[in-house]
Amino acid sequence: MRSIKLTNLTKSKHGSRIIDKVNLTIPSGKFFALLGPSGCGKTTLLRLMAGLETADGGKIYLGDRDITDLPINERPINMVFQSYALFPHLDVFDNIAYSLKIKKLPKLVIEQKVFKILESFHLVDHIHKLPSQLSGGQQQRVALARAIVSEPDVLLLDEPLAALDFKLRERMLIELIELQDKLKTTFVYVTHDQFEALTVADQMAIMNHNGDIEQIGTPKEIYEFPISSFVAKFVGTTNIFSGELLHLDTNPTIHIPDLGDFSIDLPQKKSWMKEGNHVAMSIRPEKIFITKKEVKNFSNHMTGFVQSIVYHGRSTQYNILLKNNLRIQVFEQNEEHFPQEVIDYDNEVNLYWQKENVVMLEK
Amino acid sequence: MGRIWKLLIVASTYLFLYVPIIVLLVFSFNTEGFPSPWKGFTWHWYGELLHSTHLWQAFLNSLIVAICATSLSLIIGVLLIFYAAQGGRTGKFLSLFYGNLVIPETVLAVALLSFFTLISIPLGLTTLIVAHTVLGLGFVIPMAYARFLEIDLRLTEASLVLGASPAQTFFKVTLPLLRPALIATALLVFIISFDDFILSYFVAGSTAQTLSLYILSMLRSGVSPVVNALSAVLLVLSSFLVLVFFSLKSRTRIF
Amino acid sequence: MKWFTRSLITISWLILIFSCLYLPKWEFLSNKDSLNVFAWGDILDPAAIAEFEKESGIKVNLNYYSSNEELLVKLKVTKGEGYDLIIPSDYAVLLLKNEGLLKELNYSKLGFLNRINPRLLHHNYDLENKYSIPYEWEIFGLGIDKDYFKDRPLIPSWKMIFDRAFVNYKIAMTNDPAEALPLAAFYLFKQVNPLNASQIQDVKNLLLTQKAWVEAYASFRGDYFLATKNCPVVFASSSYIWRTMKLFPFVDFIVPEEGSFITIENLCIPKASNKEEAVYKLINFLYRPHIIQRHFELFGFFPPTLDAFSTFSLDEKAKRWVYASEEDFSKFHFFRPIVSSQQLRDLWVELKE
Amino acid sequence: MKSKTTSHIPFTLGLPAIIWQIVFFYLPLLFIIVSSILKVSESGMIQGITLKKIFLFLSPVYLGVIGSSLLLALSNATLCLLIGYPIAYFLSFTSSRFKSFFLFLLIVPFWTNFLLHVYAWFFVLEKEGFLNNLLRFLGIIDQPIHFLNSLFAIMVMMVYYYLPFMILPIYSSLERLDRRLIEASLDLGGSWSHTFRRILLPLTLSGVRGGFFLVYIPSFAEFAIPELMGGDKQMFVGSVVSHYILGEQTGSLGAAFTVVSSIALLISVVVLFLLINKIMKRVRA
Repeated sequence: MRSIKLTNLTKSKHGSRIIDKVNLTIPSGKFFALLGPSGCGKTTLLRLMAGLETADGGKIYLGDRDITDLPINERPINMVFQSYALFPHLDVFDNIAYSLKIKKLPKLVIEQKVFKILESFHLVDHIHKLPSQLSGGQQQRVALARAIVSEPDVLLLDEPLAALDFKLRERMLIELIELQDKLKTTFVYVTHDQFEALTVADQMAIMNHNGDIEQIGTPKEIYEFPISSFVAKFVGTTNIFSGELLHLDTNPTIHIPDLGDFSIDLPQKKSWMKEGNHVAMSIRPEKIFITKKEVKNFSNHMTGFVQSIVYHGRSTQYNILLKNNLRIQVFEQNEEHFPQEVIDYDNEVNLYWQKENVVMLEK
Repeated sequence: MGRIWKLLIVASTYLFLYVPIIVLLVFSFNTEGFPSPWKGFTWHWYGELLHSTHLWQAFLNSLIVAICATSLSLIIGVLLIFYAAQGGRTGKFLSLFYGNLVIPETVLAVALLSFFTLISIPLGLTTLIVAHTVLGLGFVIPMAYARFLEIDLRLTEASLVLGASPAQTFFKVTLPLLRPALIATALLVFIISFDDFILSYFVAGSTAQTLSLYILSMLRSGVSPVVNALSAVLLVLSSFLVLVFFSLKSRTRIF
Repeated sequence: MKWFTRSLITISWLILIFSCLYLPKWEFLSNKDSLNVFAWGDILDPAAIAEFEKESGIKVNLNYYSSNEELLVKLKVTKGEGYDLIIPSDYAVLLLKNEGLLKELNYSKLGFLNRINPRLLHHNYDLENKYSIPYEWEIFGLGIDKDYFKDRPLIPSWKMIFDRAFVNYKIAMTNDPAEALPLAAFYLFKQVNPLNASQIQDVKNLLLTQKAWVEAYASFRGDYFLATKNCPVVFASSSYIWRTMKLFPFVDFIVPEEGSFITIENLCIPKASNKEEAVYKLINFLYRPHIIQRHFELFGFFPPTLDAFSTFSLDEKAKRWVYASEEDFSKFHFFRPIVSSQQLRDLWVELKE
Repeated sequence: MKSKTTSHIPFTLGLPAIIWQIVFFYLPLLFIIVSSILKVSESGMIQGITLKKIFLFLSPVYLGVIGSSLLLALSNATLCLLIGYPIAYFLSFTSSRFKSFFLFLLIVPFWTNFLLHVYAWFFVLEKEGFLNNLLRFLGIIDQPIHFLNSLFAIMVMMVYYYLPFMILPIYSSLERLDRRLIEASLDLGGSWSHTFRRILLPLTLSGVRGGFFLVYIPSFAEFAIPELMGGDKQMFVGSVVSHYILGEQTGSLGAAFTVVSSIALLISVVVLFLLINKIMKRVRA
């Protein structure tokens, strides 16, 4: 009932296609994140759902109902804007009560609903303040409260946390997840920040620069099994090697020029996985074990020189220069205060990984 | 040295602005009529002002015209903005309104007088209201539209998303945000209409005497200290309006 | 379809706006139980009209014009319809009569004829007074500052504003070329007849010379310049100076001995008027002695009847002109066009350019 | 934004302003332009097109009137600029505590009926008025001077009335100016005149230009001030227009003269606009 289905949705602006025949189903009652680089058209997609833009082609369904031509104000869809868009002339109460007053609910009902939500958002003390008198986090919560007080079927969130500092953002993310759990409203969360998307989403979609959807899945699926090098690079960080597929039937291997042959695992057969094809191999930095010693039990190995070290706190990032002049990243968990082995600049290091932790991608 | 010169220039300009007014006010308390020098203090002329029926009739006429012209230009101006806010294609029309302040008022007055005479509309308060409304639109629409464009589009979008119709959005969001600018403009239009002389001179006909025309007739014929007393009253009135204008803190500039 | 609807909306708005604008006119034309009087701005006492309305139960709508020309144009356009009583000046009566816009007066209904000052009757513009009866009149002359002339020679002549040999002070002159030209022509040629080209040049030169000692051209501010002692001599009409004299005792009014100009305002009934009963009632009311007396006191115009003065004391100065002898009166002229209107305007602009 | 239901209500409501503007602004203007070239018979019938009325006003006499009006407007605008700029500068740079007070003092007379100011100046310039008495008291003169009814009185009143029209636009353009630019220029060793020419003037040009034309255009058609302060001894465009328009049956002539003088005004505005730009270029160089 609260699912959204987009079929062949198309939108052009100033003569250029922003969204071209997008098909997407957002499951009912889920926290759905739409992740993509800036300017990829994800906000336009959101605005199309909200009705703030009119589609040039295609259909939008809410449940089974075609809402493509439904005026904005008649859609049971609300939205939280990037800069909150709180009404500067109304105080907190009136901002939140806005949609209820539009619906001409009885005064008592409005007050009840607004107070209930004010309480759960810890805003009761600020009820008569104007938006300009609130902090960023408070404004954010008012915007959220305003959007959900009328119990919409779908809540669209357009980069709602972009203006908050890191700490506050983390806290708000958790609050959002708890809220969605409680309401079971379909949340569609647009962001260009993969951390936010991975944190909140039950399901997520990745959009590329052309406005096409590259992959849909759970955060884990997206992160661990990206289906394209775009997804692999955009979600998290990764190291991409290109090479040639060899020995598919017996011992699947990738030959990377100047670096040698590395064994790989191919759990699913794809049409492009053919002997002699050029493909890409993606390894996440944390999936590589770095050491100066020699270690057994790993299916693959290569060597390189440490070019730079970035200390992140919980992990350390090493930038390694390989023999073919490729530079890759490796993360090491900082498990101990005093690691047994000290890796320094210009050290030659051994890099090990298991073949199961590698993802093969079409080139 | 430069500082002293600066102060001198400023002081003499303000002196230039205020000496006539102060002299005028002082003489409103003179016991004798205008040509005579200071004789003694009296409230007499203020009393006479109170009882001057012709003057108050003219004052009333000016007030009626100013109120009608202000409300009319404000209402139809806001409705045009409403049309623009509902997605009406007003771009080509809005530039029509920038002419009002550019052409000399005398030319507009002459044109209106010829026009009214041609289609034989009786001259009077109505024609005066029509003319002043034209003048008012020249202020209301450019100012209100400029403010309208400054309004964050996301606010109206938020309102629509929250379920308000475009019309509800206009009256609950756009209009309240326009209000300070509108009040300031309304004050400006009111005072311009109330003090207007040129349009009244041409378009009022001979039935409707406004305050300006009454003062002109007094200046042209006999002058009486009642006019001084009137000046004092009007100065207080305009000071009050300027104070209100200032307290609005709207970013509307007079120009 | 959309354009059709929009045109329809546009037309409805236009109709609405214009019907509001024409509303006053409508009311004015459709009212049957009322009289529509078209008069000079400052000529009828609102209190007197109110008194008449109360007494007779007839509503009087006052409409004003500011020049005889406005009256002529409006009457020509409407053929006199919608007006029941008008008050044109002398020469305007002639023009209206020639246009056939005036109704012959029914003298049997006028009860005051014997009281009218005989000097005001039978003038060229309406020799038998078939269409007009005088309502008020005034003389043009010079307002004088008596203090200034206490020890200076004062001669009752137009030379006091035109002759360089006499004038060593500032004067205020009329701002109406239709008055200034006939006056200058009269001063030069002792007559008020159409001018030929060389005469026009003479008049122009006279006015140009005079400009040197003109403080201001102001038709209605002569009294102000007298009172503020800016000008010891001003050209003005009796009604204006009359009011000033009451306030400033050093002001005097003289009529030059060469003769001068007068204007007579007359009551006329437009041909199209059909409310005879009521109009005559109003006219008779306006000629009641106390109304005439109040009119004189209020506006300073001379009254049309002589007996009006029996009820109140008239000061000597006024009396002299009101009871002007036949001979005195023959020296009075009416303003009239002596050059074409275009010449008149061009000359006036040139004078001030 | 777009709603698919075609409603005529917004259009219907928005229309009056547009109708008003076209019918009561552009139509009358068009009408006087057309009527100034129409040949109309005594009875009011249109008989064709004629330039007679226009040519009538191309005579030296009327061109002289237009010329003196242009001169009056130009000298008034220039005087106002010379006085107004320092005042605007002072207002803008004075400490904010007094700023609104000074601004208030500036606007109050501006919002009061201008005829009362004319009247007030009578008191000052009168033969027995304030100025003459003051000068006599100071022993500068012993005979009163006739200030009134002269070009001097006209100019005083014109400058007095139009000064705020000049100050306010310049003031608001100064307010929008980034103060640091001036400080930076002075810090970098720029002289005052250099800073003024290179920074202040170019950046406040829009205000100067706005103020200049706000004064220039209406003072071109001014008629009450020359009549009341100048004794109506000299004709300006406004006086001729009011003379013709309110005079005897010469409405269409008055309209024609209005058209002729408006064209002259328009040309002068364009010329002045270009001239100001040219001067600005030279000042900056």
